[in-house]
Amino acid sequence: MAELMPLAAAIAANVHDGDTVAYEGFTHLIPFAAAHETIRQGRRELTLIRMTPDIIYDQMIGAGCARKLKFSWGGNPGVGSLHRMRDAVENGWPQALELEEHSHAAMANAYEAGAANLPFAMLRGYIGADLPKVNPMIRTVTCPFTAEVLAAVPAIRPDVAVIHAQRADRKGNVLVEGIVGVQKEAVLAAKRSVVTVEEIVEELQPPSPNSVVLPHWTITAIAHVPGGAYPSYAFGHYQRNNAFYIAWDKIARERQSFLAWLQDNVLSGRPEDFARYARRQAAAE
Amino acid sequence: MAELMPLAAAIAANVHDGDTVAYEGFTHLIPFAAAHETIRQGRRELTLIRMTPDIIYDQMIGAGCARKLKFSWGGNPGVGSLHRMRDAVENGWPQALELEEHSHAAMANAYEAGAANLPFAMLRGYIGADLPKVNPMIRTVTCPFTAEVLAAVPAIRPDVAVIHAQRADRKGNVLVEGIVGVQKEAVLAAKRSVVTVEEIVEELQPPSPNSVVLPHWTITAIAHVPGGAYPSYAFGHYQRNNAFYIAWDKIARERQSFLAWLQDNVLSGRPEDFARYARRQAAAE
Amino acid sequence: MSETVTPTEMMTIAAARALTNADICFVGIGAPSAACNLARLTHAPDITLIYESGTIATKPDVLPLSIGDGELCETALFTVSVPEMFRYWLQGGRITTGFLGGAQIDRFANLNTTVVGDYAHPKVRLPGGGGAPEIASNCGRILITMAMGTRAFVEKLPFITSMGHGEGGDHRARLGLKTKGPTAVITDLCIMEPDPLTKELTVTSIHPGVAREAVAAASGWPLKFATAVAETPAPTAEELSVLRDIQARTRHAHKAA
Amino acid sequence: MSETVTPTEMMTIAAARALTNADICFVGIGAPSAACNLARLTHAPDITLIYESGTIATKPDVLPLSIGDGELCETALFTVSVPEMFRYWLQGGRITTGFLGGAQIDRFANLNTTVVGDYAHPKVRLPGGGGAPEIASNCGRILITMAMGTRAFVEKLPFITSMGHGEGGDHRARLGLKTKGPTAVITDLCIMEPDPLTKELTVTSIHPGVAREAVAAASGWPLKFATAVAETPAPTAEELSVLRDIQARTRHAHKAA
Repeated sequence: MAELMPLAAAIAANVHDGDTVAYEGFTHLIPFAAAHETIRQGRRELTLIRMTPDIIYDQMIGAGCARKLKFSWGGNPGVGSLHRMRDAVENGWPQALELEEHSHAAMANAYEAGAANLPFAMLRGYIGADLPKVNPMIRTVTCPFTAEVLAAVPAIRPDVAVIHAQRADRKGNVLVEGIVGVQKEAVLAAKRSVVTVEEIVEELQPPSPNSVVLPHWTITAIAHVPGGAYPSYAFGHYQRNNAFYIAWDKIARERQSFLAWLQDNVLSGRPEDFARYARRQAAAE
Repeated sequence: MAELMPLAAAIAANVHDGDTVAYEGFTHLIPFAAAHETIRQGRRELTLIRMTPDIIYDQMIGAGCARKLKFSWGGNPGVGSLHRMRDAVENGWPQALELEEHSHAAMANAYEAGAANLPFAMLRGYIGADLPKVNPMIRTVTCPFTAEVLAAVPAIRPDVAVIHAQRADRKGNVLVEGIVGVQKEAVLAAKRSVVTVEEIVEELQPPSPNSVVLPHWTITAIAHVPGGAYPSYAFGHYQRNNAFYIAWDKIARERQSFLAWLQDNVLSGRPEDFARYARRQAAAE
Repeated sequence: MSETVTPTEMMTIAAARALTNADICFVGIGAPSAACNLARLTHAPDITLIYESGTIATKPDVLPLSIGDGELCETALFTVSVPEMFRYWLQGGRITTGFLGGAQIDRFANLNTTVVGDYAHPKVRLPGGGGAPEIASNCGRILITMAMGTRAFVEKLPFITSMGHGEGGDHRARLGLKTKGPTAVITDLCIMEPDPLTKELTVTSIHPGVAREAVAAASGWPLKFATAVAETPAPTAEELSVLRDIQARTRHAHKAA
Repeated sequence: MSETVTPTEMMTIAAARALTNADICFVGIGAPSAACNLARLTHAPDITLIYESGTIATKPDVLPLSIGDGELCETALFTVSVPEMFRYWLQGGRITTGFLGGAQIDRFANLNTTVVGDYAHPKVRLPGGGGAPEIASNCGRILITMAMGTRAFVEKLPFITSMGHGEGGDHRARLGLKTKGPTAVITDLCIMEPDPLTKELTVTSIHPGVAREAVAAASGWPLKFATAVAETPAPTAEELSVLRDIQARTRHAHKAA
């Protein structure tokens, strides 16, 4: 049953050293505020799962939170490399990073299988590709009717899923709208879940009976963090700050500039700081 | 690419003797007008697929359209038996009906697998149940990671899917809203599809970006048939006629009363007749 | 309001009492639907009701005739597709309580809703399993409501549509099931619970005014009774009036064309 | 508008011309996104553009920086979850044309976007495959856009991220694939198409003002040329102005914070 609490308490109660965690959001609704709080709390040895590590995991990896990354596309979308991730993989800084690499289709299916409480996912995938040669977690399953051989990957079942959403009602029911990515699957696949939201409302009032809703009994903790997806975006609230994504390339390229940015913007920050991004956008509209 | 045409033309072009067909709609949006048109056109030897045969297949079976039924629950919901289906199974009238019987979970997963272009579906199902002993189309698959044995059923891939929906736009994009059942999966799993709709609009304007939409390039033919789901219902248009479902028990109990009803209401009818149910409801609101 | 409580009313009220605010309940049509909504309108206002049509957290004002009446969608928090319902919500292990009924039941609470007689040449063709086989295995616990009678409570089922406790004992565990299975069979005459060890159904409570002999006579197998059999508390005035109100609204709604 | 057409502009325009109104197109970021939207804004207004973020039939006014910019969802007919995108739409066989690029390509149009050097100890760690492995196998046909150069067009790939024509010939068919695979590689200098039999990439058209020798020199393997090599038609004024307009709008939008 979802409990409404401050972000710091939600992260402290649900994200522990050594956990397998999924901070999800496919370009949209990326839970940056929750990631920053996790960095501030000094979490270590996390196994990070995310289809597109994006700059959110570049930050967590650079800050030393992670020992392993399970992913399918590790770039700064439309910009270039994730320099902190590369530094960890290529040079072991600030610590070595083990990789478990899949395709998008395999990761999406693995989340889906996790939500469906299946032990594995199957897909018509990886045909002629080299990844199965280097990842022993890609196996096969044979159709008992046609004898077709399909690719199989383990279901994703994180200890914790962390997502950002547009709104929650007082009971803790959550609405996700727009590009919904794999967030619903991540929450349903996880043992625990933390959701940050733009706003808390009396009644959820989804725009359609078929809207994407996570009922309160699927969520562990909800924190009200306006702007919490910045510099990604919240459909209906504020836009993606593409300029920051472009600027990140320079910030993250060198360890010193990254550490300075981390000190100023994360270690010295608070969840409430994110509200200025939500406000700025609202004012501009 | 969806073509807008009269219902008679849509059925004639897409439903042929011997086809495997799925007229879907889970208690809601059941395509009765399309079924009646199929009966009028005298289709024979159909393999009917539907989770809940409901009175729509009771009518088609009683009218002699079917040689086989693949299903998971064959009753008149909340009322009792499907007498025409039972007469076919128990007495071979008007012809013998072969049954392929599954559970709801298996059928839903089999549609899902069909839409996903997989050869089979897996589920944690049928545990301790007798159905696998009498249905050779229920097999097993073993997880290549945990060695758990799961149930497997063939994907459903009909020749034709027939559904009813709230509206289509001029390009042939279709919106389905409310209890959406397995209609989207049925259309995506099928080679061809026929969609009847309550209304044709200039712009689809779904209420949410995450509404259930079937784009025009997934649909073969669209027919404008207001009231076409009667006596089931169309969310936002008219309600289920529960009284007719209750009355059906008496109509269908005897062959003579069924045949008289069929003559008066189907064989002598036209697709346009359904509009009166849509109008009556609109007037009452 | 009539002063006489019918056996079906008693069954529905006893079933409603088995539910709490914390339940996420997979509801079937008929007695389960009445019981679940009675619980929601009396002692368990926060109970979550789910119908297999995809409607989640629904609060119908009248009882649905089918599991997909418009009322269910209109009053639901949200509605998902049927594949999602069976994959993410039922198989996903999100349902605490599943409600089942059937044409026939045996002493280990296995149910038959498929056929009477041989499967290939049935004497009576019943509707089939629908959601039952996977409801029975995937919900945290199962409640069963059925009116008693020797044709319904039988020594041996011709067909097991959904597994209760199988052959009894640890049969569920041996098949890898981690869910509890049937925890109570609530009938029009009594309440039965599986013996903790053998899993054989045992009468633990008899409804007011029902003779122990009448209960025994309504079963096709020699029924076990608990050492201390309770008397089911009589329906309260509130329970009866709320149940009769919703059923009156329902009759009115379903008769209107 | 500048009179000089840049090689990247020529590549984008040539790629756009490969698309028609009937295409259901899985769009990647960068040159593919520009080409697809150029086609939509010129000769193929009814083309369906799909981004892997789940946005279907989207009509962005500016080019997205990521495959999930808000613009894509706001202008889409509808948006589905990412699992649904990969299951029902890509694997479902609904996509006629997939667009891919990569860091490296070989003569059979296999692509590498994973690593340079050994996988376990890479010289350069690239982003990885993302959607590419299954885009390559599940779309009806694949178009590839890449700028030429000997570090990109290589004799042997260190890693096959997504299969083109594998070892050539009927390799795709031998693996059970029914889709066409890469039908054209559209570069900044020329257009290559696989030989009908061997599937080796063959230059079939050279962009205006580019010397055949320059094309050959930009490939790491001895490049095959068709018997009759065409000259790619020069960009029309409309193509150029529409492309430059959308790119100007895009630059403006992405610089705004």
